[in-house]
Amino acid sequence: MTTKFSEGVVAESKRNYIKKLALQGTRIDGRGFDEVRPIKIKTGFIKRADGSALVELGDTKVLVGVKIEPGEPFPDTPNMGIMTTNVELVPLASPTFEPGPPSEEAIELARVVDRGIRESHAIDLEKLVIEEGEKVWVVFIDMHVLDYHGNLFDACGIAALAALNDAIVPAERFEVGEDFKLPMNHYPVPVTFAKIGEWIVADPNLDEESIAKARLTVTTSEEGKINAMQKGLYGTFTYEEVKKVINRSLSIGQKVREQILGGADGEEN
Amino acid sequence: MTTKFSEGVVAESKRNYIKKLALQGTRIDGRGFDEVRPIKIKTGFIKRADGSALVELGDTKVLVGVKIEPGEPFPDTPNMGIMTTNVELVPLASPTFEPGPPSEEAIELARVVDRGIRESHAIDLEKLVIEEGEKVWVVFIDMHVLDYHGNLFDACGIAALAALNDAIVPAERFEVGEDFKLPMNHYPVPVTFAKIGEWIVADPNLDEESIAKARLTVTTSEEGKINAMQKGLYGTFTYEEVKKVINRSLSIGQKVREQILGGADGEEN
Amino acid sequence: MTTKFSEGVVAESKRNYIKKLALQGTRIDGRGFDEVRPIKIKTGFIKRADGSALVELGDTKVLVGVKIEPGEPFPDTPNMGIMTTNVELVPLASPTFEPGPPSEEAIELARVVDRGIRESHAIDLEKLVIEEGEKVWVVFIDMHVLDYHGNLFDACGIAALAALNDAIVPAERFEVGEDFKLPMNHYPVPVTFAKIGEWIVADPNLDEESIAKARLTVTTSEEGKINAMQKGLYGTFTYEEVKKVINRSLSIGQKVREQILGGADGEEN
Amino acid sequence: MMGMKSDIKLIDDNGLRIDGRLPNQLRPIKMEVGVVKRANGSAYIEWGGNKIMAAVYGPREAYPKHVQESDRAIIRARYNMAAFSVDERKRPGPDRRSVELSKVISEALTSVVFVEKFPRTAIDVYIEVLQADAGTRVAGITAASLALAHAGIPMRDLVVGCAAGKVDGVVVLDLNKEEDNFGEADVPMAILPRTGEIALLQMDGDLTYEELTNAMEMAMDAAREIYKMEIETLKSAYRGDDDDN
Amino acid sequence: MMGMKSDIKLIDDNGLRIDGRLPNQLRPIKMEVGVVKRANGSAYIEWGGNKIMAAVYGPREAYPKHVQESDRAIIRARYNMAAFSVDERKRPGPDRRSVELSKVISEALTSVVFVEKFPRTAIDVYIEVLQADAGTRVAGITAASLALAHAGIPMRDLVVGCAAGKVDGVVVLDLNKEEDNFGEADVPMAILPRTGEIALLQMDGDLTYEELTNAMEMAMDAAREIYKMEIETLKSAYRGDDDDN
Amino acid sequence: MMGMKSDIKLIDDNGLRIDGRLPNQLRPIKMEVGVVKRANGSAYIEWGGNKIMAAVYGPREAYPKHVQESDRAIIRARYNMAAFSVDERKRPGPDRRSVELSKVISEALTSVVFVEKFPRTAIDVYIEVLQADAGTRVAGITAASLALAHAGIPMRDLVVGCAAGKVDGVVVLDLNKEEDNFGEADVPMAILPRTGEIALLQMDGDLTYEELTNAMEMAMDAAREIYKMEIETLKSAYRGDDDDN
Repeated sequence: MTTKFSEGVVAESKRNYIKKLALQGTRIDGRGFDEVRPIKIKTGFIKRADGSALVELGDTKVLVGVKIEPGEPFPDTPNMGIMTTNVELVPLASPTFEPGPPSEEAIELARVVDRGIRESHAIDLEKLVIEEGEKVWVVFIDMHVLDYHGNLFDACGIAALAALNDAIVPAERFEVGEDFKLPMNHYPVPVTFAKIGEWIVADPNLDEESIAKARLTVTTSEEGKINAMQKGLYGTFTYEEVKKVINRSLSIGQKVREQILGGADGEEN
Repeated sequence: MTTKFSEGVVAESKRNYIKKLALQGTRIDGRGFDEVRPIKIKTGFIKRADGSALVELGDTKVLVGVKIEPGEPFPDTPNMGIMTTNVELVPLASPTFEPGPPSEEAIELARVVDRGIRESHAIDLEKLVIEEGEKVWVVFIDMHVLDYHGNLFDACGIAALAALNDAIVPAERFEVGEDFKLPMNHYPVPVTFAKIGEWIVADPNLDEESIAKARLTVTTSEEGKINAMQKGLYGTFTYEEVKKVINRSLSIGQKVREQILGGADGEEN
Repeated sequence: MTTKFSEGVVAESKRNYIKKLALQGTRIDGRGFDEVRPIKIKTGFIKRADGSALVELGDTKVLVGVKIEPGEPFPDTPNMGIMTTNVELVPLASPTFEPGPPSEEAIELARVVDRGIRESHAIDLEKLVIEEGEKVWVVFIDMHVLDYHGNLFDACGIAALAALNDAIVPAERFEVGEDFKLPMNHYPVPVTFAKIGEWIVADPNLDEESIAKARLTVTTSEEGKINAMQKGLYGTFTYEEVKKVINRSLSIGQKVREQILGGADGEEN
Repeated sequence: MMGMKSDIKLIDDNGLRIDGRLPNQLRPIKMEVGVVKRANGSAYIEWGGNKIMAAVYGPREAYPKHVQESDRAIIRARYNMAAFSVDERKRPGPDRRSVELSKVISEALTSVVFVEKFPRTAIDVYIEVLQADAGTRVAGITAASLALAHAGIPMRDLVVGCAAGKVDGVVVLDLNKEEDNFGEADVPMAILPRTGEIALLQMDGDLTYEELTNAMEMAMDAAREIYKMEIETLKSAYRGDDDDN
Repeated sequence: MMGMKSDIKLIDDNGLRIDGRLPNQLRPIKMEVGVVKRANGSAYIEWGGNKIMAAVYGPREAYPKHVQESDRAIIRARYNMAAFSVDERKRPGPDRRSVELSKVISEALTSVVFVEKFPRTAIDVYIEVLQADAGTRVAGITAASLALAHAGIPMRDLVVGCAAGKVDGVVVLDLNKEEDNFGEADVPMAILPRTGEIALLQMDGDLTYEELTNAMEMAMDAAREIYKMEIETLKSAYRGDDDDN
Repeated sequence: MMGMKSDIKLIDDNGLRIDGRLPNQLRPIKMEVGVVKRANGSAYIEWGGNKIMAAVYGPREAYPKHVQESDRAIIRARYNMAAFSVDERKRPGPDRRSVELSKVISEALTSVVFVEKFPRTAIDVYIEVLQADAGTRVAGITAASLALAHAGIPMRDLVVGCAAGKVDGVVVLDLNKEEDNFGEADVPMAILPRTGEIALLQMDGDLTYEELTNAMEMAMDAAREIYKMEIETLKSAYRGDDDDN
């Protein structure tokens, strides 16, 4: 499966064309190397969810619904809420996705988004205790991919963050107090890069992904901290390349974060 | 899988022969269009079950065992027992059945039988409470297909009803009072029709099923109410056809019901 | 799968060679018919386990780890601990093992080892009660096959026994009293025989297994009792052969038992 | 499903329903095609509180090979609910209900596609329920039919889904969630509007013959209305009103 | 399984068993062939409280292809218990016990079929335990052997299953459920009666060498009796006494 | 994983770690090849409390066929933890973590093998964690690389795994279990020592740019040390010092 997901079959001519463009400092869709595709965010799209966001990153489309339900804490963290992430690569979204249990791609995606949120302590889990050791809020982050045109790491990460930021803890529905906004500490944003020949471009689209030899996702917070990294594919990076990518991810991530926090297109109807 | 179950490969000549017979108002096994194959019912066949029935519908053979055990009620129905149905299309019964988890055919079958029983309130679930909100009787209806020669919907529905009607709630075994007959409110009977060319015949056998383009099951109660319907296969029905089928199912269902309630061949040994 | 595990493809010439050797009273690796391959036992190999043993039987290598955790007793044995066995035929150990859920070979292996231990009452389960009816010790015996060169029944059985004999019940870790040695009543040892042509040899290696037509495992205790038998493969045994095999298993088992109990190479580092 | 007892009054003294509708009134419906660029055809429908997306891939080689039919395409519909589409989070993956619905939807769609034109292929129809509000199967098959048309799959008609049922003793069209939970019967249907043929028909509950035929007629009448919306949606798409495919 | 403690006295003062049998007495056995018309061969057995059906399909092309053997048929027995066959409802589907039994039964049946006559094929043998009362595997293999014969599969002998064991310190034949639950040992066997060859042999419990050999001899003697019933059942079927196949 | 609160002091007043190591000091490492005779290549590594075995099978025909690549071998690494390898018994079989690790290890190993030499084949790399003590993925990939070399698979370099991280505010090399549980960040890496290329890189926790680059440099420096042990281990094996393969 591994090879089908991120490689595909792009004609050699397209590969050469993309590399030729890179020599001239541009990309197949006209973007600069650090330019992210247009981002559209529609929060509150799913009323049955406690928070939701429909995100378009170029033509890639991801819907995230957050459900928050009471549950038992883990024995070793009796005074903390629980978060859990899941990605569904439903076959509606791409001819290369198949029905069935989560593929290794879906699992990697979910875990990378999970680490970004978890390691930055984005959600203030300590405020999600209903009764210490007995009952805490469980935050389910379900990412439903609806149209796959490259770079699901960033699309899912952005949509998850927007949906969390939209979420209300439904205390009234479960008769444990008043509803409150899901408490957030940090806003981690993943930025993914693809290495194509000698060049490294941000937010690769499907064509770029299909010929990339290496991928690197760096998740950074609004404080300029690095919270998660994940290298993928069969190629390698030099240490110098990694350092540059981290720096680029910090500045790109900052812009994306502003858009998530400020630029949401607002609630639908 | 879908196509293998109900279509099979019947020679074109058999198809023509069946249609030619239909023109003359008869069927490959000599039956009239509304004539159901002979039904044999043997209740009490499985002593380890709390109710059971071995039913033959022509050559089709189904064994249903009912087990009744204490369990927790669903949170939204604290004062009702629980019923659950399962069909096993074991590979012993047909060269087209395969070992493994329930096929979509088995699931559809179980759910159609389930709806007939559930929606008619056949079992008086309110009398199956041991302790409100804590402990109720769970009725497991397990349908084991033993020889497949067409029309499992009716064979399973008849056998399930006969087995329920045979069932004793084993209160003594679980030390919660005296045994009592499983309380029944209604006796829903499914009747299935196949559309072959222009004709619609009741209780299709394997040959008829294999060339039918559409199927309709109508489950009706002794009060003349309709409790469940399920259309299947790739063809369509006109509204006039559906109305006639419903009427036919009411009268055929009535006869079958009498046989289930009165005509059981009695307990074995 | 069945055929791949125990038959393999051994050239006809090897088959003939092995039979020719048997005529001369010897075997492909020079052993006598009742001679078991060298056994090496290293207990305490896994510090995270409560008992462990790395066993080599010739080139066959099995690592058994015993974990002991509190759990609920079975309703019908409220005053007994619980034992459970599992074999993992990980694909690291042989080109014929595949990843995935336990194969039928793994299940048979685990169940035969389990029966030897369980039926001889090797573990004193009555001493593994923490609170009657509420909490007992659960003994997990996990057998991890690391190199497969024939006769896993004996290698697993020996390693399981050595690991149990090495095991400490970790009462202190769970704050229910003082640690104590896992109480053992008996020391059942399986001895496996393969029938090759007319000859029956103990502890078959991979070459012998691959051409054997029948297999018989006999598990005996230090009291000379028989606790478990399992015949396998497509051939048959005569009654006379079975009787001889049982007798041979008693004397071979006794020698192996001495090595397990006395001859362990001692704790590693 | 049907027949849970409740004190909720589903029809008020003026004969109006809990959401203010008349017995034979549909909920608001919005349709759009071309929502999944990656697919050969796609559609999105909002129907009351339902939000459902459908996409079509194919005709493409059917895999694994043993599912191929030598003389026709197979249609494989997959009805799936997002984890967050319902009140209590649903475990991802198919349950028994979605397996059954996938089967009857596959069969209904097969009745309308010229499957004999594409032997050995599969036409995969994926229906994702993003938000559920009763009637998802009929809304889903309607979206699926639009997606098939948008993919240019030759069909002898569109398929239109619509349900009717009974609540508080009254036969009503197009049940919403409360009516579905506490009503007395539901009759989901899918029809081919040109000929009136019935391609999908299920029913559960407790109905007399008269109630059932009333309900069916109500659903079939409404289906013809919905058909017009389908046609209009496809026309707009081809005119390029709201779709850049 | 074996060795649960109990106060139940399994052998009375007259040396009789809980169901009145002598130590070396079989439970009542009834056999019938031709019970599954859809199959190539089939049989039904009642043995004490056991009710077991077996059916044979094949030789037919083995699928998936990689399981095929180029020089012989593979025999795939599947032992399965109905959910209602035991006291506490059993979850449908194979558990570890039924996987093991399917394996040893497959191996035992292979020893008697002329598998080399049908290369690349599978002969599928399905054993359904409808009601269980101890000794299901030996009753099941007996039914399977009848079904193979009824299917006309060439075999060098029939296979006959029978078990013996020990209860209350006494070696006894053919344990029933209580004896199996509270006894001290069980030795299920399957033999080829013409030659006395042993095709299936398992044992669990606690036996001396003498007890074990006594038990085995007892089972083998009884198997020869059961063999006669098998032959008689097949003869009647071919005479058409109770079977219309 | 990272960031659980605790009162444990992970760095003492002398700047030493809980196991007495300096910040940039590796745990003891032992390596051996040829430990699985049945495999084409194998290796065993002890690294702190980690005990890990790796074996290589292939290049062999890739099965099922649809996973084959026409122009190269596929590398399928499978990272698996034994049930008894961790404090609380782990249910056997892959969990989400091991699926992810198997994927990134597969990708990292692919970067170094001359896969184009073996079209249509699979090279299977099995990594069994027998005892876990933090850093299993980097120890595992190191063992896997040794096993590939031992199997004679042509590679443009060995792969060496090593991690660094942060505990009690200090950047440290090669975290042990307590440091992993209660520390602030972990950066597992795998590099190709000859060129310094990075084949595996993950990170979780909370680090500034300076801390992260310090950690990466520390891990890369240590990897060059470990590389020497790898070379020495392979040389000894070929000299026959401790291996009879």
